[in-house]
Order: sequence, then C-alpha cells, then structure tokens
Amino acid sequence: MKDIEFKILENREIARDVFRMVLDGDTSEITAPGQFVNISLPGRYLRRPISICDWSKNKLTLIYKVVGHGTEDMSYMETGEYLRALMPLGNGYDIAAAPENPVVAGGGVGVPPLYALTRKLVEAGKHPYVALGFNSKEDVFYEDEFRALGVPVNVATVDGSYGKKGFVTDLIGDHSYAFSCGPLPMLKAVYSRVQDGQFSFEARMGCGFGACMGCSTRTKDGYKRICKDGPVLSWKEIVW
Amino acid sequence: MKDIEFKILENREIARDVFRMVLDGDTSEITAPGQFVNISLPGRYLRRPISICDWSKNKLTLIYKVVGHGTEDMSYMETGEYLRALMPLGNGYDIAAAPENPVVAGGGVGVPPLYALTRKLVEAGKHPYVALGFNSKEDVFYEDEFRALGVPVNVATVDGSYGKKGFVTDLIGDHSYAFSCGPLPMLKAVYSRVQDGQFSFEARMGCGFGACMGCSTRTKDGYKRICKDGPVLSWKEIVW
Amino acid sequence: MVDISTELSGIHLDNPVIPASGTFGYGREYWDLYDLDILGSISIKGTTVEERYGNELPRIAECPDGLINSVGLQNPGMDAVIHEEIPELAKHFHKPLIANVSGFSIPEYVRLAEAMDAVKEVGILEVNVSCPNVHGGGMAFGTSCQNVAEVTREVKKVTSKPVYIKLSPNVTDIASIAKAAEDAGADGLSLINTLLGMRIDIRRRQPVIANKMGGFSGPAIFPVAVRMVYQVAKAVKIPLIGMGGVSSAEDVIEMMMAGASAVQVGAANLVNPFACQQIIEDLPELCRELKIEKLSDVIGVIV
Amino acid sequence: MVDISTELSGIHLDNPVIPASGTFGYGREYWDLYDLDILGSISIKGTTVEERYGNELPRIAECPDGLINSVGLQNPGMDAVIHEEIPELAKHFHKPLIANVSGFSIPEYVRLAEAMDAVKEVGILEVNVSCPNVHGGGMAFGTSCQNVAEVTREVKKVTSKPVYIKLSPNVTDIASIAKAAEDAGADGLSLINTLLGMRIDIRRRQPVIANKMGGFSGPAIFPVAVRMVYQVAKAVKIPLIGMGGVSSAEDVIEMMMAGASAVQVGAANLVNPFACQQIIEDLPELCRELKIEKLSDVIGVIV
Ligand SMILES: Cc1cc2nc3c(=O)[nH]c(=O)nc-3n(C[C@H](O)[C@H](O)[C@H](O)COP(=O)(O)OP(=O)(O)OC[C@H]3O[C@@H](n4cnc5c(N)ncnc54)[C@H](O)[C@@H]3O)c2cc1C
Ligand SMILES: Cc1cc2nc3c(=O)[nH]c(=O)nc-3n(C[C@H](O)[C@H](O)[C@H](O)COP(=O)(O)OP(=O)(O)OC[C@H]3O[C@@H](n4cnc5c(N)ncnc54)[C@H](O)[C@@H]3O)c2cc1C
Ligand SMILES: Cc1cc2nc3c(=O)[nH]c(=O)nc-3n(C[C@H](O)[C@H](O)[C@H](O)COP(=O)(O)O)c2cc1C
Ligand SMILES: Cc1cc2nc3c(=O)[nH]c(=O)nc-3n(C[C@H](O)[C@H](O)[C@H](O)COP(=O)(O)O)c2cc1C
Ligand code: FES
Ligand code: FES
Repeated sequence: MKDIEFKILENREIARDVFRMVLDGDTSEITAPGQFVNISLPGRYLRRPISICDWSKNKLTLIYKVVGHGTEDMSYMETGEYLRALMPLGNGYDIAAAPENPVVAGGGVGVPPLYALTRKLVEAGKHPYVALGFNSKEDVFYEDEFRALGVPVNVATVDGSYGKKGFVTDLIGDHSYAFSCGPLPMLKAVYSRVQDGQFSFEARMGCGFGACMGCSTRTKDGYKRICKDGPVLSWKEIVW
Repeated sequence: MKDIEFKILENREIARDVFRMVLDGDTSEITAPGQFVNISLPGRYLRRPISICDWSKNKLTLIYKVVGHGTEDMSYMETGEYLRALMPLGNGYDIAAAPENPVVAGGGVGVPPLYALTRKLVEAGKHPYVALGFNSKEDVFYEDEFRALGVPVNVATVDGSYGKKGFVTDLIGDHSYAFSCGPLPMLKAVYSRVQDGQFSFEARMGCGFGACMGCSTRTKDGYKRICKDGPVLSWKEIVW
Repeated sequence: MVDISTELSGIHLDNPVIPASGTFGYGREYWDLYDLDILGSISIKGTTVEERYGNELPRIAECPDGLINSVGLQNPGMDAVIHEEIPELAKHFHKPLIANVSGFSIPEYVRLAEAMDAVKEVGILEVNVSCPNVHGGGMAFGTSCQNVAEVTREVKKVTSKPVYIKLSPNVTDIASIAKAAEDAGADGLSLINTLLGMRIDIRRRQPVIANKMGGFSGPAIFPVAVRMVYQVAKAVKIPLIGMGGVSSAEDVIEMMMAGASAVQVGAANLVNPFACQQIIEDLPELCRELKIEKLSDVIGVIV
Repeated sequence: MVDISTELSGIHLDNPVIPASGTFGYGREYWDLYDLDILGSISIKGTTVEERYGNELPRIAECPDGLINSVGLQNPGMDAVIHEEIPELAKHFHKPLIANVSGFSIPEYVRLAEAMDAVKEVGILEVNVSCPNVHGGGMAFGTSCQNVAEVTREVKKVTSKPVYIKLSPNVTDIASIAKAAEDAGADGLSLINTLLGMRIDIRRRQPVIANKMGGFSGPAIFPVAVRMVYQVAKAVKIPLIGMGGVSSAEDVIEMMMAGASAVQVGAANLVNPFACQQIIEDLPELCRELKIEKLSDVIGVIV
C-alpha cells in the first residue's frame, strides 16, 4: 500500500452522472481486479473508496458516479491536475478460483471493477458471460468496452429503455459460479441463484486499510473487514 | 463591500518571503488608500486581511509576507488561478486631511498601503516625504517604485545592511504630520514624534466588516472596530 | 411550491433561517448587502443591562473549520439597544426579532426581560445562560439545572413574550438541563452556544486570545450540535432553535430532522456575509430534491 | 541536536508521538508501512475481557475536519490480545506499550489490569472510562468523579504498572474528574476521548451510523482538547497524554505547551497512515525553528 500522486489524463462523463477518470501514476502494486483505491480530496476529511476499473503500467482507470460532495468535487477536476490515492486496497477477485464459464454480473457503479476482472478472466483463458444491469438507458456505460474483450454481453434496464427490461438476474438464470458487484439487493438476488462465487461489498470506511474496524462485518468465518479482508467475499462465508 | 473573484495575473517574490500579487477583477468600489481586502483561502476557515497596495481599473496589487499557513498557501498560487476576496474594507487614509508636506513612514509589511497613499498624495498636489524601514537588505522592497512617484525616499535597515542603520524614526526626526503603517513599536515611535497624523493598525479579525466585534479596540472616542472604523485611526484618538 | 415556513411558539417564520446572536450585530453591517426581510428572524447581539466593552484583544483565534471568539458581550447596553439599535433595525427588518439577553445575576435577567417585554419589535426573548466568555457570568447559570430553572421562572414572571433559554453545550447532560428549563416554564430552547476552546500561539508561547479560552464555533462543532439538538428534542416538548456550525441548506435540514423548528446561522455569516441569503435561496430547491413539500414536516423525523 | 524525548512516569520515550488507541489496531496494518520503532510508544486497540464484535454497520460518518466512529470496542478479547496480538506486535516494536483497556464493571477493569500487569511488553495501563460507544458501559464511569475514583483505586490495587485514566470530554468540569483520579492514585491521565456526536443522512432520513450517535474526533476537536489539557494540567500534578485532533508537529507542540508530556495521534492515522512517521520527522526541524532545544522544556509553559 502506497499513497500515490496521480496526474489526471482524462475525466469525462460517460453516462448520466457517471464519470471516467484516467490517471497517470504508479500502478505496480495492484495484484487483482476488484481492488480499490482510496482518494484524498481537499476539504473532505475522509478518503473516497473507488474500485479499480482497469489498469496498465502507470495507467489507472476509475469510473465513478456523482452521488455526494466528494464525487461532485471529483467531477470538477481537470486534466493535468493531481490527485492522491492510497492503493491498492482490498483483496480483489480470485481468478484462479473461477471455473471455465463463470457469469460476471454487475449493476450500476458495481460494473467498473468487473471490467478488469473480465479482461483478466479472458487472459486466463476462461469464457465469462457478462450481464450488466442499469436503471435506464442514460445510465448504461461500458457495454462496448466489455464486448471488445470478445465476450458475450447482455444488458438489462429496470425501465426497459435499453436492452432487456428487468434485472441482472433476469439475464443470467441459475448458474454455478458468479462474480458480482453492485447494489445490495442485486447481490442478494445473484447470490440466491448461484451455487458459488465471489461478491464485492461496500461499507462506509474510516481508513480503508484495516486499522479502524469501521467496516467490520460478520461472516460465517468470523468478522471480516470489507476494506482489507474484502471487498470481495466468497459465496460460502456471506451472511445477509 | 462585495465578495469578488479575482484572477491572478502575477504572484512573485520581491523580497525575502515577501510576495507581490497582481489581480484582475472589479476594483470599482475602492474609495481610499489604506483600505484592505479579506481573502478567502481553501481549507482555512477565516479570511486573511491584506492591505491594498495599489489599484487601477480592474487591477489590484497586494504585497504580503509569508508568516503562517495562509500566506504560505498564497505564495503557492499561480498565474491564472482564482482567488476570492471581500472588499473594499475599512476606512482608509483621509488624504484631504493632510498638510502640504506630510511624512509617510512605513515599516516591513506596513509599507504596501503607503504606496497607493503616496501616489494619491502626489496626485492631490502634496509633497510627501517617504521613510521606509526594514530589518535587513533582503527585506527591502518597493524603494524604486516609491521613487518613481517623484518623491524623496529614504530607507533604513535595523542591521545597517542597506540605507541608514536604524529605525524609520531615525529618518524622519520630529514632524508635524505623519501617515504611518507598520509594526506596533514603530507606530508608537512615530506617534511620539509627530503632532498629528493617521496610523493604520492590525488586529486578529473574525469578519473584517464590522459584524463580530472581534477587533474592537478602545480609543479616546470610545471603542472602534479596526476593520470597519479603522484600520486607520487619527493621532488624536489613539490610546496605547 | 415548496413551503419552507416554520413556527416558533405561535410566531410564523417565512423560513427557518435566523442569523445567530453576536454574528449579525444589530443588522447594520448587513442591510446594505441584502434585503433583511428575506430572513426568518434575527437574533440580535447579546445585550446586557449596562454597556460593555468586552474582553481585551486578541479576541479571535482560527481553528480547523471554525474559530474561537472571546468578544465578551461587547454591546451598548439595554437602553441604547432598545432606543437606538432596535428602532434602526426595524426600518430594515419588519418581522418579529429575537432579543438575546445576558445577565450577571437573576435581577439583571429580570430587568432585561422587563425592558424587552415592552419592545414591540421583539417577538421572542432568548435568554443566554451560557456565554463562556464572561468570568463569573453566564457560564455558572448554564451548567446547573437549578440555576437554569430559576432564571427561567423569574424571567417568565415579567414577560408575556415567549422565553427561549439558550443552553450551553459544555455540560455532561444537556437533556436534563433542557428538561429543567421546560419544567420551569420555558417556551422554547436555543442550542447550542459555543464550546469552550483554546488555541496556543506556539511561536509566542501564549494563548492566541487574550482571555486564554473562548467560545468555539463553526462547522467543526456541527456534529456536537446535531447530537445535542437530537437529545434535547427527545427530552422536551417545547420547540428548539438549533445552531452550531450551520453553513448550508443541507445543514439546516439536518438540524431540523434532528428536532429543530428553526435554525440559527452564526460563524458562517462572518466568513461569508451572504451566507443566510444563500441558504434561503438554496432551501426550496434542496427540498424539491429531497421530496420535502412542507419543510416543517421534517422537524424531528429522526426517531 | 534537538532533544525531542520525553517521559511518562519514569518511562523514557524517544519522542512524544504515540498512535491513539483504536486507530492503530495492534500494529499489523502499519508495520509494513514504516519502522514502528520510530514511535514513542503505541496505545493498542481498546481491549475488553471478552471478545467483542462491536456495533452494527455503518460505523463511520464523515464530518467537517473529522469523523464519527461507533466501532464499539471490537477486539478479540484480553486473552487473544495478550497471547497473540501483543507478542506479534513485540516483534516489530521493541519499547514499552500502552495497554488500553475497557471494562463493563469494576471487577472487569480489575481483571483486565491484573492480566495486563503480567505482560512484560506493557509499560503503561491506559484505563478507558470514557468510550461513548458502548451502551451501559464506559460512559457512565467517565462522567462521575466517584466512579472514576473507584475504578482508579481498584485498578491500582492489582497492578504495579503506571495507571493512566483516559478521560471523557463529555463533561461539565473535566478538571474535577481529573482531580478525583489523581487523588485516587492515578499515575497519569490520557485525554481526550471522543466527543459525542451525530450526523444525519438527510436523503435516507436516518442517522448516518447504525448506533445513531458516536465518537467524534479529528482536527475539529483540537481546540476543545487543547482547552481540556490546559485546564487539567492546571488542576493536577501527574503527567498527561494529550490527544484530540493532533495531526502535525505543530499540533504536538501546542498540546505539550498546554500541559501534555506526550501526545497521541488518532484519526490522523486513518486518513494518512504515514501521519505519525511524518510528525516525528517534522518535530526536530520545527523545534529548531521555534528555538526549542529540549522539547520536554515546553510542557505546560502556558501559564
Ligand atoms: C470498496 C468500494 C468500492 C467502490 N467503488 C466504486 C466505484 O468504482 N464507483 C463508484 O461510483 N462508487 C464506488 N464506491 C462507492 C463510493 O465510495 C461512494 O459513492 C463515494 O464514497 C461517495 O462519496 P461522496 O463524497 O460523493 O458522497 P457523500 O455522501 O458526500 O460522502 C459522505 C461519506 O460517506 C461515504 N460514502 C457515501 N456513500 C458510500 C458508499 N456507497 N460506500 C462507501 N462509502 C460511502 C463517503 O466515502 C464519505 O465518507 C465504492 C465503495 C466501496 C466501499
Ligand atoms: C488591516 C490589515 C492589513 C494587513 N495588511 C497586510 C499586508 O498588506 N501585507 C501583509 O503581509 N500582511 C498584512 N496584514 C497582516 C496579515 O493579515 C497576516 O500576516 C496574515 O493574516 C497571516 O496569515 P497566515 O495564515 O499566514 O498566518 P497564521 O498565523 O497561520 O494565521 C492564523 C490566523 O491569525 C491571523 N493573523 C495572523 N497574523 C495576523 C496579523 N498580523 N494581523 C491580523 N491577523 C493575523 C490570520 O489572519 C489567521 O486568522 C494585515 C493585517 C490587517 C489586520
Ligand atoms: C463572534 C461571536 C459572538 C457571539 N456572541 C454571542 C452573544 O452575544 N450571545 C449569544 O447568545 N451567543 C453568542 N454567540 C454564539 C452564537 O450565537 C452561536 O450560538 C454559536 O456561535 C454557535 O453557532 P455557529 O457555530 O453557527 O457560530 C457568538 C458567537 C460568535 C462567533
Ligand atoms: C476508529 C476509532 C476507534 C477508537 N477506539 C478507541 C478505543 O478502543 N479505546 C479508546 O480509549 N479510545 C478509542 N478511540 C479514541 C482515540 O483513542 C482518541 O482518544 C480520540 O479519537 C481523539 O483523538 P483524535 O482526534 O486524534 O482521533 C477511538 C477513536 C477512533 C477514531
Ligand atoms: S475502513 Fe478501517 S478497517 Fe475497514
Ligand atoms: S473583525 Fe469583526 S468587527 Fe472587526
């Protein structure tokens, strides 16, 4: 874990209130998709946790939705400005544990970390099937980017304005293994339809690196810190 | 009084730890030299009061010394950045009250407001004599600018490394009328050597515009708020 | 149309936003900046029986997200306030005022209440039992249930105007003090006054302010203020005016959800003289966003 | 050469900087980040007799210049701390530790003290009588002189290690509580613990944290902490560990000038895991600038 200064290469709206930020800086410590960074913002006391959407050498992509003061501040940042983030944080997804044909199921701003996950799954020779859910047409993002990875992608919207009308779960049916990230009700729904898998959770965080117990949640294997022992928990240990 | 957004045109060190900042923005409400602005700085709760050194249409010059966190923040600001200031504040010097040959006596960062004052005195057809005091050679600034106004200028430094060795008062002798700004001991010394004059004071401020009574000081005419009834007080009303 | 009006003891307020005592003087510094009639009410500078110069300078210390003041109740005294300041203010503000008063003994509080009772512009009497800036003064009253009850009872005897007791946050159990005031007949409560704080100038090796300690306020104290408003709202039935760090329309709504019927804005006026105007402008839009049709509906919604 | 060392009850500290209980766990999250031996000491996470999961999520709320936590003393319990956590930590930190303990009754405090007394790595016992996050727990003890005195007396009976009582700031008169602890035999005092605070999520119309209220800390509370350290330093003769919002070398010196012999750094570690390292690096240079040759000379210089 390092506190790294990144330079903003790009920061633009890619869907309603959803921004993609591309950063230049040291990404060498990232070990797995599903890890996150914790962003320091001037005037905000706590850092903001945002999943790593994708990375390469010295390049980091984040996708965030403006939902409050901090993400609003971020949306005003401009190319060339600097931003500090503590990273990489969390365990990330375990690709080795995946079967040949996992489903990758994401909803809303749960979608970003699944992009690098899918890329890594493909690179590892697996054949993931991607199911993405959004509220409405204007909220959809990254469908093409997922497709460009050469995997089957389906999209659902709650209001039916794009893709299939309904939820992510309507796209996947029952399945043996899922990678998932998204709002709690979605995670629950996916959980109930699979026999195994890995689920990424959110929690209000004090530190983001395991020191404060601010994000400790009960699991079947005792308490786990979402920030350090998670954010990815395995199907078997989750208690709802 | 308005809360005005200024654009920084210049911000550079002109003497040891002393910076000149030239700003672009609405200066139309300034009524007298000796008034000040109160600068809002991100991350600092209170504004910083800085004297108006000079102004013209849409152009404002400030000179400030780095003495703490806020002025340090200011020193890092760059051309093109924006800065908000509440202005104009305070009464300023009353030029009409001056005799033909006043002395203008300034010390350290008390010098800046005296520049526009001297310019205005000259424009009003008076013949001020300017005496400036600094600690050391590296602290001296604006001597040439004062001279360019066509007035006699003398400089003293405490350590004698430039100009006359000694204090401002060593440059002026006894005099009938003084305009002064500088550290308290200097003001006292000048006060004791003149029969009349106008003196500019400093105080820790809450608001800077007269609302909080944070800067109220006793005078012979009752209490006065340095920020609103001052910063310039007349020789006759001052109690030390 | 969003309804942002509220009510304090039968007095209608067009909106809940009230500049806090001591940060708005008697209005003079603000009435050229914006139309004061946009305000819900105004709490005037704390007034004492006699004129007071207040404490020595420096009186102000900066803090992270706040400031310490030790003004020490500088004011021209009750007579000047009633005969000069309030009439002047009344030319610019045409709604009931809140008269904030501070005594140094029960008889002084009574005299102040009697005097303010006769002033038609005064809608509410705000009895400051909590100013930490006056030695031997308000602090003692504000930290004991008995004293608060006694001041309340005596003041109530001499005025028919609603009496709001302004509570000190520097106590172990604010709810019990609030209860004592309510039981003694208070019509409402204002809270919180400033937290007692201190800063040291490490270069000069002296306290920043001459009085050593002073009243700490601003956004930094907001979480303490929300907590106390919440605790008091659960303990009493009388209306509350919430304050402490309020600086935005969001803060106003948070205070009201905690249990405040109206809200005072203090330190924010000092760093942004247009703060109250801005908040009042922002309120309707924020209410719409939060699907609040009638702002007073959210008072105390947090269970 | 500037001397930044200090002393607590005969224990030499290389410097006054100590991570505060609850923000440094048992060191695990930090020992890969920097050499822990640079620290003056470490106050370990509050330990209870039994293992505790703590409060429900969410446990964290952001505030202006601070945060509220309601962790609720999550810890693996005294036995695991003594047999697993402390031995592990001792591999990375080779100086006396501060063992922070919290009981839910006097006998529990006694058991904790007895157990920690036997641990050679423990230099000081820090008795938390003030955690606001535990219902029916520490809060009650920490706000009454009698209780604080009783806990102190009982704990002192069973340990020969220096006993520091950690005081709650949520009281009317912290000096009298400090005095009660001193009179009962406390070797030192730690202050302040968190202020009780609350935030409301105005969109969800619910308190941000599950427990409604929680402990507020960070730079926002620094002026209150400095004031309390100053008041307590004037009231007692035993050494103080000052804390509350300390985030920079300047803050350390301000706390020490107010009267603290050493300083704990809490919330700052969470937002900047390198905070203590940075502060320790900055201290000598700042001392030089302030013409301080021996840092311990400035303890309590403010009259
Ligand atoms: C591990 C993890 C990964 C995340 N990845 C992404 C992502 O890739 N893209 C994205 O858009 N969002 C992501 N989030 C959610 C994101 O952290 C919040 O939307 C963001 O913190 C909101 O900040 P704000 O200042 O705009 O909101 P405010 O409501 O103003 O924030 C107030 C406080 O609450 C916290 N907070 C608010 N919402 C959340 C939340 N949902 N989860 C955790 N803390 C919250 C903030 O961090 C801050 O401390 C992630 C959250 C976690 C825990
Ligand atoms: C009317 C007036 C005009 C001034 N004009 C100038 C000028 O033209 N050039 C210049 O260099 N300085 C001037 N000063 C002094 C200047 O305001 C301070 O140097 C500056 O506020 C220090 O801020 P800081 O954040 O660097 O210091 P810090 O010590 O970090 O500031 C902490 C707090 O103390 C206040 N403070 C500190 N020193 C002073 C001071 N001397 N006077 C008032 N408040 C202070 C700050 O405003 C802030 O609120 C003037 C002061 C006043 C009152
Ligand atoms: C400069 C200043 C002067 C104050 N004077 C008074 C006063 O005279 N009477 C009073 O009851 N409260 C006074 N207060 C307290 C405020 O009215 C308010 O209760 C407190 O500042 C908390 O609100 P804030 O955080 O919005 O400032 C004063 C506060 C400040 C900052
Ligand atoms: C997340 C968190 C957990 C804490 N846990 C404890 C604890 O277990 N025992 C204790 O005595 N204090 C605990 N505290 C209080 C701190 O030790 C410290 O007294 C307080 O936070 C003030 O310091 P700060 O402003 O630097 O954080 C905790 C504080 C935080 C922020
Ligand atoms: S956020 Fe601090 S332990 Fe997870
Ligand atoms: S600083 Fe507020 S009245 Fe002068």
